[in-house]
Amino acid sequence: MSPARSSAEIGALYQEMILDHYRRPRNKGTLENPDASVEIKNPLCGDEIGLQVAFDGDSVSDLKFSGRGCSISLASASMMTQLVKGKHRTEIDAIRNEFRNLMIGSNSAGENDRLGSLRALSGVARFPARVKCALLAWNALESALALK
Amino acid sequence: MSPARSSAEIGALYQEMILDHYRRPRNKGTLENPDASVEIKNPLCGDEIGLQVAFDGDSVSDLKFSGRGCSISLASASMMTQLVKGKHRTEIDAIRNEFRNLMIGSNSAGENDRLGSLRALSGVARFPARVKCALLAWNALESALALK
Amino acid sequence: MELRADFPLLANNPGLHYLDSAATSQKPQVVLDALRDFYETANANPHRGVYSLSVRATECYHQSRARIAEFLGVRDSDCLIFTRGTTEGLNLVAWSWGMANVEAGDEIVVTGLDHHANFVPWQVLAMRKGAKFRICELTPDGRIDLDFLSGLLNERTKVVAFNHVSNALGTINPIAEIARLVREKADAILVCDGAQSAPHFPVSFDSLGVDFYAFSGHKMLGPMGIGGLIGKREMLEEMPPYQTGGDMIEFVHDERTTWNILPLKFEAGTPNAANAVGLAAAVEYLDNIGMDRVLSHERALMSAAQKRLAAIEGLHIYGPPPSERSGVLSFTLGDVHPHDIATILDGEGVCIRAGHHCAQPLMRRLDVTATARASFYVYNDESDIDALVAGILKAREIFGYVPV
Amino acid sequence: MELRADFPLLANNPGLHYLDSAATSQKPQVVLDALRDFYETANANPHRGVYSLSVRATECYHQSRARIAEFLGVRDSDCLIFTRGTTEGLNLVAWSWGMANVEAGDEIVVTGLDHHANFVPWQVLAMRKGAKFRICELTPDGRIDLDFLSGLLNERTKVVAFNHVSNALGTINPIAEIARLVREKADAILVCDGAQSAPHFPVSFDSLGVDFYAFSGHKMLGPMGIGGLIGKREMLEEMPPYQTGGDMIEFVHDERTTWNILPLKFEAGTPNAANAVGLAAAVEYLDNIGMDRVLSHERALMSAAQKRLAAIEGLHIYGPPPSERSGVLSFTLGDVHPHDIATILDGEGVCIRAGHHCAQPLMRRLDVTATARASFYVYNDESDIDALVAGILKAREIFGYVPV
Ligand SMILES: Cc1ncc(COP(=O)(O)O)c(C=O)c1O
Ligand SMILES: Cc1ncc(COP(=O)(O)O)c(C=O)c1O
Repeated sequence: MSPARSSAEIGALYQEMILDHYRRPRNKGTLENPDASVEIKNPLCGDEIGLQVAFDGDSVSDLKFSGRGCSISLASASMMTQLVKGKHRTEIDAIRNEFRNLMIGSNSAGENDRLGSLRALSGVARFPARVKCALLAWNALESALALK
Repeated sequence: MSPARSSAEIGALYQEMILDHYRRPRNKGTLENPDASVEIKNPLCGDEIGLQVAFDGDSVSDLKFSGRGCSISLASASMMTQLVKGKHRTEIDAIRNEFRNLMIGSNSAGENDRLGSLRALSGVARFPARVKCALLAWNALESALALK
Repeated sequence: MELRADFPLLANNPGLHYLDSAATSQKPQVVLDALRDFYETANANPHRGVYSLSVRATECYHQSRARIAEFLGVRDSDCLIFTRGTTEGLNLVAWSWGMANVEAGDEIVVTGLDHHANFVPWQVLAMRKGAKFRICELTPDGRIDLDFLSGLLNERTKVVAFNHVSNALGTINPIAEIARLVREKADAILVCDGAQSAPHFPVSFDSLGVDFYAFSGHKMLGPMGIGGLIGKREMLEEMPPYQTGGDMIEFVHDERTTWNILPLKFEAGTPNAANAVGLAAAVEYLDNIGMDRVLSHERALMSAAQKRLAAIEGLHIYGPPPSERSGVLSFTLGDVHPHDIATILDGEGVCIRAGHHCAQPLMRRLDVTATARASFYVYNDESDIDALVAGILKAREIFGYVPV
Repeated sequence: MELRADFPLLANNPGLHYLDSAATSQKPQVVLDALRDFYETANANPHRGVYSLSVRATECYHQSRARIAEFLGVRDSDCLIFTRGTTEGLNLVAWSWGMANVEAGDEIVVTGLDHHANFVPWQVLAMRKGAKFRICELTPDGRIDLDFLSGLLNERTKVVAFNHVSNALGTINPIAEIARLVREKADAILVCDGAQSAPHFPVSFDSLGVDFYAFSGHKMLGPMGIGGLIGKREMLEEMPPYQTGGDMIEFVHDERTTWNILPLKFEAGTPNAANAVGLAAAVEYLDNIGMDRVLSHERALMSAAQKRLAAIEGLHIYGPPPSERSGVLSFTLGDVHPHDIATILDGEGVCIRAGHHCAQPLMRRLDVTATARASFYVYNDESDIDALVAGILKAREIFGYVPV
């Protein structure tokens, strides 16, 4: 067994959609009057995500993120903001769990219907050193929801 | 190469004379009015030697030792006291050096005329873990001479 | 058990009778293979690399931790800190917990049975802090005197340190009773030196009732230079780090630093992943035998040896009866010094230890400067006892029998 | 040099391009053989046994010390203390010398170039003692700013800690000039982190002009978990011990303990003799190549790589020019994050490091969160550079070129 990666795995990781979100992040910036605001860092690489969330009852009415990081962490943040906006927290929790399971490689492919564009990140599961990058924004969101 | 000793080496180590000095140590006890008194210990095994020396000018007029220890350390002490009694310090220094060299295996056999009975300890050189035992009394004597 | 063939050093030296496993154990082929295999297929700096080889090294390291934690009954494997060995584990507690929690006037209790590694760090801490250093005395047969211990404990007692098994006598200490006593009479941490228990019988940290437990890999068929400290999570989380540097940090600001989570907080510097892998292979090997069988094997050798040695005139055996001892046999022979016994036994291919066994406080209490010690492990068998007995008889023959 | 065949991991993986030797090095067959050979022919607890096997283990351990001391130009080999690695060596000095000698109001100087291992221990010491923690700033190309250093030094400066070579940038620091400055303006100890110099060029401690020098075996072809601290005898003799326990004691009384002589005073617990033997084999291997050749080999690779990388549009190289750098090449590529570069390179079999390189203070000063880092050693050759360049071009291709 070779200790290195195959080019195919690399191709599966860097899908067009990921690069697109990296280069043209959605919902990047800051909210005027956030209900919750969180900053977290990945000490391994120094990447940092700031997340600001506005709530409408138990739903996320709006959110924006800021920060610097790798393509995986920023694309994951960008896709996440698109996906959770307008959703109820219980639904968000379910998505987050599903995404986590995808990252640790414990879902089968068919199960991830509600992950939408996040499925483009499924290749990350094969890169344990990068899973933390993909989860960074989600950890920030979890903290923000807990603040509410 | 076997990592253990041969029986022959053991036989060469435990010569009759060593056991005799161990069982019937010469000059064991304490001097009434010593000019120098020293106690030293071998931390490895806890063996201890006390040495008391009386001087006559630059010569050792009398000496006695006490303590507990293994056959090598006590026989060495006993033989040493016999050998150095009445001798001048420069001669004692020379004997001590010669004995040390014998212990680290750097003399040839013929050279050790003045070591007398101490030559019975020559087998110790092949047992690095025991060389310290044989030198303990001599280190005590060196300290005692330095006290003078 | 017929395991000698698994141990290259023993297999290559059929005349060698290794009876010094309490000092360090021999290593089975599978451990040496695991070490080499790591270096040949997974060697990289763990934690620090994005590339696959480093990920593999990281996985090897973490899986080894999980495997060893399982072996020692630690459900929360983050509470197993890798150290160089028992000594470092105990120093870690004495320094990190001790410097933060012990104050002048407090009391620290050790026992007369402890190895220097579980004695001196506490003595030094007591001196540094102006705390009282108290030594629990022993029964005449070398057990912790529980009444004495009970008398020592009070509300100022902050630390009680003791060993699970004495390396010098083999005494198995009643850990549950000690824990009960201490919990009842004091508000102290219980620090258990497990150097001689982890290798020899089943240990489940989660049900031991102590706060910290330290062990050494090299005494349990693993490589040198790796061991561990197990602690209760709530304590480890509150403790300040011990050594600082790479891997154990979270963020290093110019003015201050924040710490990584457990277990990394206590593992500064490049981890010794290779030796962790080697130790995991060792516990796998032990589990394949079964720790109950390890224990019964040693017990059997022990009572056989005890019987034959006790029959030698002038031979005195220290410590409690074999049923309360682990595989250690500490003895003297008339007026023949232990060093002489060991040298003569060496001539017969028998390796035993002679000296104070890093337990000078105990030697003083036994009023000896040294004992001879034979200790048994999985690879020993009756032939080792035969050689031991023959060697002792030879020593008697060389020295002649002299009763003391 | 054609050494790849000597390294089993590299020989077995012809497509692998290992460019992370600044994190840890690969191990030649001779080192793995020496390790195994120790366990198969000499394994016993050193210092503690009378029997031949233990004597042999002791001799192996001492001879290894002498061999490594010779390699590093230490005439008095008792002044080479074995540690787990650089991190432990630096913690030893910070704790043992620092706790005894640094007082409130004193000043401790480190640099913005230091690895966490030579930064955090001093920061912690300063906080504990109420001393001032001062950071020497750098020139724009990542060198220690000697004017700035000079301005920091005064009669309250007690410690100046710096690295011989930066692991993050490869900067070779002017150790003689630093020593001269410090001796002139302060009465401070000079602590040199040699983790990145000992492996890469000839080092002679006795003529370095520093008081302490720490290094790691695993970065210089040796096994994990062994390294050393070298110190001046008069300082080591005055310092209190660090860890306490077996081997480092002389006499353990109930009330107090006296210490063994150097080097044992600083080596508590069962020594890692096997890995010392492995490290001795590593320095033997390096000496057979010749450290001058090691240096010139790396220099050659370095300038070749520098030339080819500098030609890639959007690629930025950090640190001083190659002639003042050791075999480390730290870079960024447009807006492609170093983690992404490392992952894509991994797909091409190229192992590089991406991140803060345990040098967060430096990363702040460079105003980056991370860099990509390729580092070279004896087993690298032009084909590794080809693969590195190809991989970087691939990353550009995947990401498209975006200037920053
Ligand atoms: C410059 C420098 N100092 C210190 C260290 C720490 O070495 P270790 O992790 O082997 O203790 C390293 C390597 O990680 C280094 O490159
Ligand atoms: C009971 C006991 N505690 C502590 C130690 C120290 O272990 P190490 O030298 O591996 O740190 C030993 C062994 O030497 C021991 O037997």
